[in-house]
Amino acid sequence: MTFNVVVDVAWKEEILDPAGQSTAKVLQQMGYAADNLRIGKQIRFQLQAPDVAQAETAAREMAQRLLANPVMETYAVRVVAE
Amino acid sequence: MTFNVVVDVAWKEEILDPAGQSTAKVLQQMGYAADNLRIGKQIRFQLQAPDVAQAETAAREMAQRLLANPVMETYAVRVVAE
Amino acid sequence: MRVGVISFPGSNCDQDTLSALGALGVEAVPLWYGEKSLAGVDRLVLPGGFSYGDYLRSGALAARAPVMETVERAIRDEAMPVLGICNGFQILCERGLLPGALRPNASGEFLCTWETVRVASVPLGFEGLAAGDLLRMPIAHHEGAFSVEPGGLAPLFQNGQVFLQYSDSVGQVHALTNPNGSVANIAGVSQGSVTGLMPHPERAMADYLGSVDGRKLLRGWLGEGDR
Amino acid sequence: MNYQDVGLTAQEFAMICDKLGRTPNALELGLFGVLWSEHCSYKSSKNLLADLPHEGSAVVQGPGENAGVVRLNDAIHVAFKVESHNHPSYVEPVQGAATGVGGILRDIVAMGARPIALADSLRFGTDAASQSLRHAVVEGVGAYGNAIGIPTVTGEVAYASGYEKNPLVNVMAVGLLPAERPISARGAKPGSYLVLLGQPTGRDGIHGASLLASQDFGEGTEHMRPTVQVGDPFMGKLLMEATLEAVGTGLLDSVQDLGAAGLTSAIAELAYRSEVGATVWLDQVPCREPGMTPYEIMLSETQERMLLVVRPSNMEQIIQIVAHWELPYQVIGVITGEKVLTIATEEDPAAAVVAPDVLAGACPLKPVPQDWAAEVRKTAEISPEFTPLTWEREWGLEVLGSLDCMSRAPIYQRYDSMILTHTVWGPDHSLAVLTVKGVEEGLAVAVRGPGRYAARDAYSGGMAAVARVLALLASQGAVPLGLTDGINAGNPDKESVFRDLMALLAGIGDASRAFGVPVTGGNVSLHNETHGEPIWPTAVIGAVGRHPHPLRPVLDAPETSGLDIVWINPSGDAALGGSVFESLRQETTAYPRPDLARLAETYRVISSVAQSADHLTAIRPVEDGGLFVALSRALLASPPSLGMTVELSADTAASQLFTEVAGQFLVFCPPETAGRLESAFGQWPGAFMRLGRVTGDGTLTIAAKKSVHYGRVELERTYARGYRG
Ligand SMILES: Nc1ncnc2c1ncn2[C@@H]1O[C@H](COP(=O)(O)OP(=O)(O)O)[C@@H](O)[C@H]1O
Ligand SMILES: [Mg+2]
Repeated sequence: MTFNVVVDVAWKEEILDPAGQSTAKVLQQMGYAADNLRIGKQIRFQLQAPDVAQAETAAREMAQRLLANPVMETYAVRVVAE
Repeated sequence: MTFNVVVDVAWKEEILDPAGQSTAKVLQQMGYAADNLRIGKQIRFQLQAPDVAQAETAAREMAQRLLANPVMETYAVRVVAE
Repeated sequence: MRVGVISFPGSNCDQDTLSALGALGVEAVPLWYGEKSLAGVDRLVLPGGFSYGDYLRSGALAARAPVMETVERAIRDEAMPVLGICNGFQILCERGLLPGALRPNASGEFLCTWETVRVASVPLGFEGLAAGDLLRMPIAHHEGAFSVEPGGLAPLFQNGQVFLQYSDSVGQVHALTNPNGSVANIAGVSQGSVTGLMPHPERAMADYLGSVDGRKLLRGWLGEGDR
Repeated sequence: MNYQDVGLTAQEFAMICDKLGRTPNALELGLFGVLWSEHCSYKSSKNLLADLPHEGSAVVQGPGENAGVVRLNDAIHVAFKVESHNHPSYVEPVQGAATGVGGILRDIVAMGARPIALADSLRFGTDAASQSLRHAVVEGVGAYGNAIGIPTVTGEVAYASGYEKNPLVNVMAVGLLPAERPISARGAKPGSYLVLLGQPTGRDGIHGASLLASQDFGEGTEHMRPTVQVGDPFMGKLLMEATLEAVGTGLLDSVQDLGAAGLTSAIAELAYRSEVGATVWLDQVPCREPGMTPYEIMLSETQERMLLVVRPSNMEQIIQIVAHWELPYQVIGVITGEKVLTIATEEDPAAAVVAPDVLAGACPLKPVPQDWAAEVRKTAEISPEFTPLTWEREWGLEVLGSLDCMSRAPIYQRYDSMILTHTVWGPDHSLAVLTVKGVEEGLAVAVRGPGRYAARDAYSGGMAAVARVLALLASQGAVPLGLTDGINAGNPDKESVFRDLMALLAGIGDASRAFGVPVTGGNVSLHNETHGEPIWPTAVIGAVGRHPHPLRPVLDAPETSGLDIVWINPSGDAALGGSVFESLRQETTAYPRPDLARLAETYRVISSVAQSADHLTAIRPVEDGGLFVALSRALLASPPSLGMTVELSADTAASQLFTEVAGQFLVFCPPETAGRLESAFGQWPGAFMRLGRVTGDGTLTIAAKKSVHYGRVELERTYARGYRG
């Protein structure tokens, strides 16, 4: 079975996000007020697995082992059958 | 009222995503099969607005005007009251 | 002495590093990341550059390459001295062979400037360097802000793992001399036989380049002192 | 599809039918559309470019190849060229600028040369949006150059409202190759394979060359925005290494990069230059997207691709190299003896059949008016001269802190300028000085493109651009080896624009002839217009010179007090036309036309002084902002204790401080050198002036009736952050 996986990777709260800051500043200059703006990554891919549980396990492992760096990032994984 | 906004920004399908390609290749070497891996952005912020409709309009505008570059990216906006 | 310099796809300071080591009179051996063995080298350098384009996160993809298993084993079993410069530092952190992580510079931009760094603690095996020494070397990176998990900083200092800190020209370490937002101005750390630093010693090897302090650092790492 | 859809004129279409002896099919029409576009055929500029001097004792390869090549010494040659990526950088500044860098680097690699340096020349508007655009463009230049590991060693930037919707992103690349290496873009032999390396082909940039870069930009072009090309410096690095290693084996017939118009241009030009034909098996081209049509495959401008021409017997060795660098590759065709280019697909083995010399060599060129040569050299209308009668202390700070003069550190610190460890002088100087490993001679690299000087008198501006860049080389005593010119202008179908184009090129030609320096290549970018408003005609001139002692560049700021401060101004004139000072006050007037013979003589003297310079003498060309900015920057680059005191005549002080007439130098030197300069320049009234002395008081003092002081900190702050009033 094919599963669609979405891994959202975000900076931990205490980590400075300069890209987020400068984006917020530009938005402000444009007349919008965006507070606590943070820019994370969204990684999407497809995965073959026998069932959703195994797909989730694999996706979680990938996030844990590569897609996020636990020192500075957190992640959330969503798996949906195609 | 305060709203939490999440803007997912993704490369348009036809746009090359070298970062996604290289990441997929390494996942493969690690023994995972991830197809069509694409790395997009996830932008989160807070917004003050009188109601959800106005929050959405503002968020959509921000996405359109700054957060995504329409020549190469698409976006999706979600707004949730805090 | 044979020193191996491991090139990953996208490494681009490998040639400069090989030349620098060669200029110090050691046998510098280029190693391609795909090779199975470490060719009997005594020491290893992970040079700077953009391994795998710095995609996903700097150093993240190279850190998962099979050769890093071999490196890890050499460190564990033989206490192989390993020096990571810039991208090499990022790879070592990503692999967990050094503490902490390197996040984007506070400016959000790539930064190439000359900096003075102060030796905080001399890592294991270094000769001819002393705490308080000042070295002038260039930095050139986009993700060079050293960071640690909450509570992780004090142990680094206590264990003498903080190698270099960005300072002013007289060795004062303060916010104004922090080019990239590193916690505690940290520019380099060590753990056992592994050392990493963001500045480029291989670019500070001659007066006409602006400084010869890179010689001092590399000689120190080679255990030779600065003759 | 008809001919208008691919940007051809009725006459061009008729000519194609005539040459083919039939009506082209849709695919063929598409091929003609791109190759006969302004961008690929140079139809509006080729006849003008022909007038530039191409010959010189150092020239190995003049225009007509992927890059020019000049001789550094008997062992080492230098390939260099400037390229523009203006339109793409407006549409998507980060990727546009990045792919511009990638593109010019592949041109250098296609010459079999290893790139060693980049230089960028940027133009932006003055409004806030333009400043964000600049931020993104700089991001893009850095993103590619930094990642692929080629230092950006020098560059320039200027601002004017005319560039608001037409920013200019010109990048020059310099590479080295062994003298014995043959020029590689010709030499394809029948029977050899076409091997396509690198990124699989996607729908990127289709029509980028033919339409977008060859038509004016406006609302109407919205629909034909091509898919944005994304640069992949990572693959670019692998491609560069693999190609250079393959070239190094001597086993390749030929190499051609894929740039504008992708496979179409690469194969047609390769076959045309090598005087052969080719058959392309289009189904073999690896594609990134399903269902791509032959038309799309042939026109795609996907980046990071290179075409190698390999004898069957050499394939194995070449493939080994390519495999080591983990690059995708595919044999996509074969060179044929008959001079016909055949595009074959499974369905149609003759999907397109055209002769390379028709496709790549027969586009009708815009005729040049008979009398153009004299016409464009006619003196420009004299605008009323602008001469202030007093001068105010604030004026100096205003000019120093203007967008055009202030520090470029915020830009160049975002570029790796030191990688490869040969940058002796990087972007904190006005030109770059590079060592070349293993030999004594080094390189001086400079780039200049003063658009303001061409705004009212393009002929004068063209001359000034050449004069500017060569002044930098002279200040180092470097021997100019060759020039590359990046021409940027509006829509050439407009008479006024075309006239400016002719004048600009005439100016460049006259100046390069006067200085005896050939132009070995370049680039032309036209249609830089939005809503009918063209940019200033802008000639970006890049120069490489042979530096006699690169490990010891001639100083550009004094290091000891007591030195004389000498101002060389060969024209003796202090007109303000075209200057930054003037532009801050009123609309720019015409730039004074330089006396080229006098300038050439001046540069000879300065160069010889530089070559024999003691370790005290410092030489600095006077550039934007005039003498005041040159003095301030020299002060800021000298040890903190040093100061300068200069004396000017009270009634002409402002003109003297801010004039930007060509050929000025500021020299800090011991009395003997000053004497030598005096005797060399004494013959021309006002050309030599001993202005004052380097002091030990840390301030810049200008005495003209009243004495005015500028503190170091004040100058530093203004230079770094801009004038705050
Ligand atoms: N302004 C110019 N001055 C001199 N030569 C030029 C100029 N513009 C283009 N050329 C020459 O015309 C040839 C074709 O240029 P171009 O199509 O830009 O090459 P490429 O496709 O390899 O980038 C090159 O040899 C180039 O040097
Ligand atoms: Mg080319």
